[in-house]
Amino acid sequence: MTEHLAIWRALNAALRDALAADDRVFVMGEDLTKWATGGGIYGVTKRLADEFGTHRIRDTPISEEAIVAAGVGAAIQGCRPVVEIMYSDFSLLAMDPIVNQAAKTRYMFNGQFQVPLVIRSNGGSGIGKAAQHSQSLETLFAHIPGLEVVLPATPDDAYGLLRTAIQSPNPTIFLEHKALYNVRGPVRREPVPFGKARVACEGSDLTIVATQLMLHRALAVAARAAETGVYLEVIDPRTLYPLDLDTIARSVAKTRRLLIAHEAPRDFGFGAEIAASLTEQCWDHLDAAPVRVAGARTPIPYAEELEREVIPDEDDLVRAIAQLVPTSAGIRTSQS
Amino acid sequence: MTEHLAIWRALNAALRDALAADDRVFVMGEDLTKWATGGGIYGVTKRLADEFGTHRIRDTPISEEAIVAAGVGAAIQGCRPVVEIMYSDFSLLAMDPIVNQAAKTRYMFNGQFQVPLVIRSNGGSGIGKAAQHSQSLETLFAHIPGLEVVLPATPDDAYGLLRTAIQSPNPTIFLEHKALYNVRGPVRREPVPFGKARVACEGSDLTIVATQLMLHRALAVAARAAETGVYLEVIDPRTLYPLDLDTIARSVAKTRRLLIAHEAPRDFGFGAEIAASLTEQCWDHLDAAPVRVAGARTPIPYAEELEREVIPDEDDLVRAIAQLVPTSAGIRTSQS
Amino acid sequence: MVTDFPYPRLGRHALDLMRLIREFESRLAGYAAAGLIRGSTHPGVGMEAVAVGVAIALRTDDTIASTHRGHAHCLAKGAEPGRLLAEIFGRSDGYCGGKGGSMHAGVAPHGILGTNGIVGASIGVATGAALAAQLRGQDNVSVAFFGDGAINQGIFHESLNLAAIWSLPVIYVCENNQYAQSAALRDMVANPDLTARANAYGIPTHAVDGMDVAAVYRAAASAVGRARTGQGPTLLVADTYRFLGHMVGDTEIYRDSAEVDRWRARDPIPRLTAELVERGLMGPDAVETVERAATQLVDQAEEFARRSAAPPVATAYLDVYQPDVHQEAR
Amino acid sequence: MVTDFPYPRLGRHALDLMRLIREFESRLAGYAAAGLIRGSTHPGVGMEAVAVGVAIALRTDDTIASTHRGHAHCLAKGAEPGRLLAEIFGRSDGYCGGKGGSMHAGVAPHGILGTNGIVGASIGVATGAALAAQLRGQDNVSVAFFGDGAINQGIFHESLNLAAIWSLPVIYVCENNQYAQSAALRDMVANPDLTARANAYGIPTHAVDGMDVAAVYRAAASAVGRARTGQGPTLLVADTYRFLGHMVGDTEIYRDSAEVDRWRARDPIPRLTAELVERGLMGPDAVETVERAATQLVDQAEEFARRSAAPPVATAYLDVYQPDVHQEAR
Ligand SMILES: Cc1ncc(C[n+]2csc(CCOP(=O)(O)OP(=O)(O)O)c2C)c(N)n1
Ligand SMILES: Cc1ncc(C[n+]2csc(CCOP(=O)(O)OP(=O)(O)O)c2C)c(N)n1
Ligand SMILES: [Mg+2]
Ligand SMILES: [Mg+2]
Repeated sequence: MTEHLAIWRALNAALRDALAADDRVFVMGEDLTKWATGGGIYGVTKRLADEFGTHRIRDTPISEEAIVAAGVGAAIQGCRPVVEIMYSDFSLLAMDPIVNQAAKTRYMFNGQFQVPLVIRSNGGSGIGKAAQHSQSLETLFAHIPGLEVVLPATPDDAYGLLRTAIQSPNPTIFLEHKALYNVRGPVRREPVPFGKARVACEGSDLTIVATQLMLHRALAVAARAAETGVYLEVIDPRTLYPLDLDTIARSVAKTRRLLIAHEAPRDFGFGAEIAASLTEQCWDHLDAAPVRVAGARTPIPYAEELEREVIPDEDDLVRAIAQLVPTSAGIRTSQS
Repeated sequence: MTEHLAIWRALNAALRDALAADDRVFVMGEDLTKWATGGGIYGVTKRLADEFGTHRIRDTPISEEAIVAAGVGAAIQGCRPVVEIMYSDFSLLAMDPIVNQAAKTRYMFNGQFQVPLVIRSNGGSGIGKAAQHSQSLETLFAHIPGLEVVLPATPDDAYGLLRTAIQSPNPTIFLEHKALYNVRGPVRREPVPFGKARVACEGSDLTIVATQLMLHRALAVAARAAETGVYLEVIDPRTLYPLDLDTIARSVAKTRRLLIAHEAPRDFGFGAEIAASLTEQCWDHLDAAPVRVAGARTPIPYAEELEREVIPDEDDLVRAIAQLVPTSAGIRTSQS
Repeated sequence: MVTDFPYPRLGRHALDLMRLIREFESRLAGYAAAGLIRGSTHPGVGMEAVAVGVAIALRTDDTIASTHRGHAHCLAKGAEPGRLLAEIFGRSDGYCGGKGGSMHAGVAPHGILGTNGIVGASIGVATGAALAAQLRGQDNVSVAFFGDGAINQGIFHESLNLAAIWSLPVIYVCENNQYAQSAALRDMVANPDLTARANAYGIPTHAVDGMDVAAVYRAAASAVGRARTGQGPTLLVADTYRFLGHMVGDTEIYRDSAEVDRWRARDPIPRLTAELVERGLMGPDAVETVERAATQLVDQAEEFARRSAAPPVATAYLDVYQPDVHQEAR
Repeated sequence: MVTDFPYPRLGRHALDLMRLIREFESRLAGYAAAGLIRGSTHPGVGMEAVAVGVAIALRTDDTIASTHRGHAHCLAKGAEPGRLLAEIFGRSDGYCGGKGGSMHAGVAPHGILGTNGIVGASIGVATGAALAAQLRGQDNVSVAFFGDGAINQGIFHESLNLAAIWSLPVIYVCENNQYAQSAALRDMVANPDLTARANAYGIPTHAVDGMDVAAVYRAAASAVGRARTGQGPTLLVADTYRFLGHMVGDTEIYRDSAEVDRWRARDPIPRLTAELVERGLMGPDAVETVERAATQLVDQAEEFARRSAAPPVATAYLDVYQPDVHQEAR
């Protein structure tokens, strides 16, 4: 029987299984062993220190740059470090080791060294953490040659992608979503390959590419749309790099319309890459320009009313869908 | 009579004029006053210390994060700091003050504080500086709400945009191109507004949006194309944010075809935003999908042959143009 | 070094401020439970003497840059409890119109350059504010508050060096409350004498009892005097303790209650009260007056904050840039 | 502390290495002028004793992380001059196939984790390498080379603290050559005694004469001994000087030639030579042998590097990821 786990627990299981399977794996970060959750700010490292010791589950000082840099050095020397950055906003303090060191080491030294480093963190808004704890920075990392970028949205993917990340010989940025840690679902405990999108919902009228919180919103809208005879195909790319454009292109060849939804600001966000690439690949199949529904060009505000305003909600998706699929006018908005 | 200056000298003039005009302006960075150029790694601060003193032209320790953070604090308190980061790659060490502080301060505090900070640096490849001194990181900054991003390509724009940047009440990332410092041209000594693209060459057959080194390459190709009766319209957006989509859209309405050229890696690069936005705005005008010609997904390698390979050259542009404009097959490649 | 605390002039003021902060901070867990506060809230109960001892050594045009645990700094520096609480509630009358919240509250007219969600960031911003004062020839000084956790950030190191070589008018105030979230200082540094770090940069430093507002004031006033007269930066390390968890919801599994009790016995508020009574500057009955005044002030603040409207959604798009025209440019 | 330098066993080896480095580095300006080198090249002439004194205290499986001025470290740690020069020339036989160049040269089999273009980055990488050794239960040690400029980077501070609390087997070697590009150390720190920084972290430290290879070796061997036996990190501050400009093309307007001459008088090569001759470990005539050997080695290296082909352009796309399939995935 397949287990049902919350995302945080699926991640915890993935870490435990990886630690047990490979003694080169270790975990370090702030507040991993003695914090109120029993393990890290959202509990992901819970009880791991009991099992594997504080040698392999290491509490660090607040020194993001040095922690990631130490991860780079340890990875080069044969370890498989998993670094937890408490909020992905703080990864901005570690951009030199991430971008100038981890991402480039294999290349600069012509393959002599590899950097099998995983940086786990969380992005996303929705729970009032305000401007410096709510950013969705995945596009920054996806733009950097040498990095892999993972955005898990379900417990099964959280488990499977984290196992793959830890096995990967490349530096991987693994960004959880802070508002999804308690989402529950089945977990097969199998690695999930990078670069393979998941068709989360099949449909024929419109392709929606969405990640994390937006995926869940798109699926909710798709369910309501189906009641009105409008069938949305919802695709979760799961990894931004490598990016599975083929699955999206196949879908667009069928639906002839593309909508991309993400939480990061729309401007220069990863939706632009998907829109531009698909427009190139599927020019003859598209009946309309791809549309992006994404965050506003603002920092994330604190007040609930404001935070809700700047992040796309289901109604924003419904409106964008109506623009692309005229027959979809009947989809209920979330209020109705 | 209009002066003719090299870009580095135009920037030097802009700093001098800004320092003379406003005593809140000061400049800080590494090796600004005693380096071999007489001013900064590429000479931009030459002789300014003689005129304005080392109080206002300040040599700093190698502490990128603190220098930028100090710029933020000084800007909040009424100064107009111009911080030089020797290579834009090193701005990765200052991403917290840039992204978490400078970009968000006005917003988080609801307009109580402003951050009229300019960060001057240089990006781009072409002179063998290798992976950690050659990145084109502009897309990272353009994605961050609160930042303005400037990419000057000519002496007149270098002067005029830098004056505007220093007058701007917003934090501005001002990225020069290290291979263009010696490009000479007329300088009017007038501020150049942000958010107004420059049509560098008029044409009717294809719109090319290009920045910095790629602009110069596009203009060279456009000149050769004109000999064969193919007229390329070349547009320099000059600022990535604010981005003047209207000028590009007007051009596309005329040419019906769009090519975007930049040096940063294509994947998740700013060309995707321009392609996606223009596709949305100009769907009915476009005869073909917008095409991007941009850097490979690699760090910048050191060896000349390799560095040349990963950055688009004129021939890459000619090939992409041929794909979009069948009548352009006759444009000479650079070898011919 | 300022030799004594001016009890007659500042004693009662300090006590009132500490009591106000204590009352304000003690209520936050309740507000959070009632759904009035979102995100993370970090109360400073127990640490009042540091905020107050420093703030009363400052002028209004002196600036402070504060931390995630910054309400005390704001109140001590003159923020109105009502508007501060409205900000923490995310309301339109908050100092930042609800955009900032607890971790991003700033008050320009009082020189409060903001609480900050990035551990260590206050240090860099304050250094820059000091640079501005120096460059503009003004004699105002700048204070950076930060915790014992923040001292391991690179920005601490870089900023103190910068301030040292440029003789900037800045006072670095390390609130050493022994913990950074769940991390005990003793586990996170090999040399627990944090003043040794100042020596590395050639910066004068003082260790001070952070549970004694008079001691904090003396050290701060002396550092402010140096800064104001062009003698450069100082690092103060104030030993203190937070009586509550790291943030609302913390179960404090990383420390035992005996330790908390030991520190609670050093509560700075009864200590100052006793001192004032002993010196005849306050009658024993005034103790209750002080408490009542604090309760009343926070009652009023709460009422103000509760009544304040939610911010209009349109404000979400304002003040990203000035002028707001860039929004239109796209 | 190792009490003396084992002249009989290591003296001549040290001299040969220093001479080789001197010859290698002295030619770079000429190669650059001839168009054989692109970008920036930072020769370490004058600083040979630091690289060599440290490297000969290490085993092959000990690692070093180096800087922009790293050829000397590489050669001392065992890199072949020919392959290193080929890398600096951007040729296919270079250690990195021409992708790295002078600032990104690494040699895995010799534990050379690379020169680095980011000032300070070597410190963080070396700390991580030491962590790996500790975690994997291996007794190899890790060395970070860095300059007096790098000590003002946040990574210095964060890394030394981390190494201190975790007792990592790492030796931090500050090559204090008095300048960071055009910036004199005296202008960039208020406390010029850089060993004071180690005290801040509770790390043992030694100031050492970086123009005396024996002194460097003694300090390094002692630090290596501590690291190898689980006693944790050490900071060595080696006073030295670069006889040439910061990089090829530097006109050195920030210092006067009298100062350069004073330091040239302390050249580590004649010093060691004299010592060896005095101790009867080398005849006076051997001086020329040593020089000739170095010249010959670098002649051969040059020939090798000049003959090496340009890298095939297809290699530009390789080793971004492993396997290279991700390139296809897009
Ligand atoms: C850069 C960064 N890293 C981590 C955090 C998460 N965090 C918030 S407060 C805190 C502890 C700070 O400790 P200290 O500086 O001692 O201040 P205290 O909470 O004790 O007042 C941590 C780890 C953060 N906000 N910013
Ligand atoms: C982060 C960063 N900032 C600035 C530079 C530019 N830069 C290269 S070497 C150098 C001076 C370094 O001085 P030091 O650490 O003393 O080493 P030295 O050159 O004296 O050997 C500078 C400023 C850089 N490469 N990286
Ligand atoms: Mg603390
Ligand atoms: Mg130096």
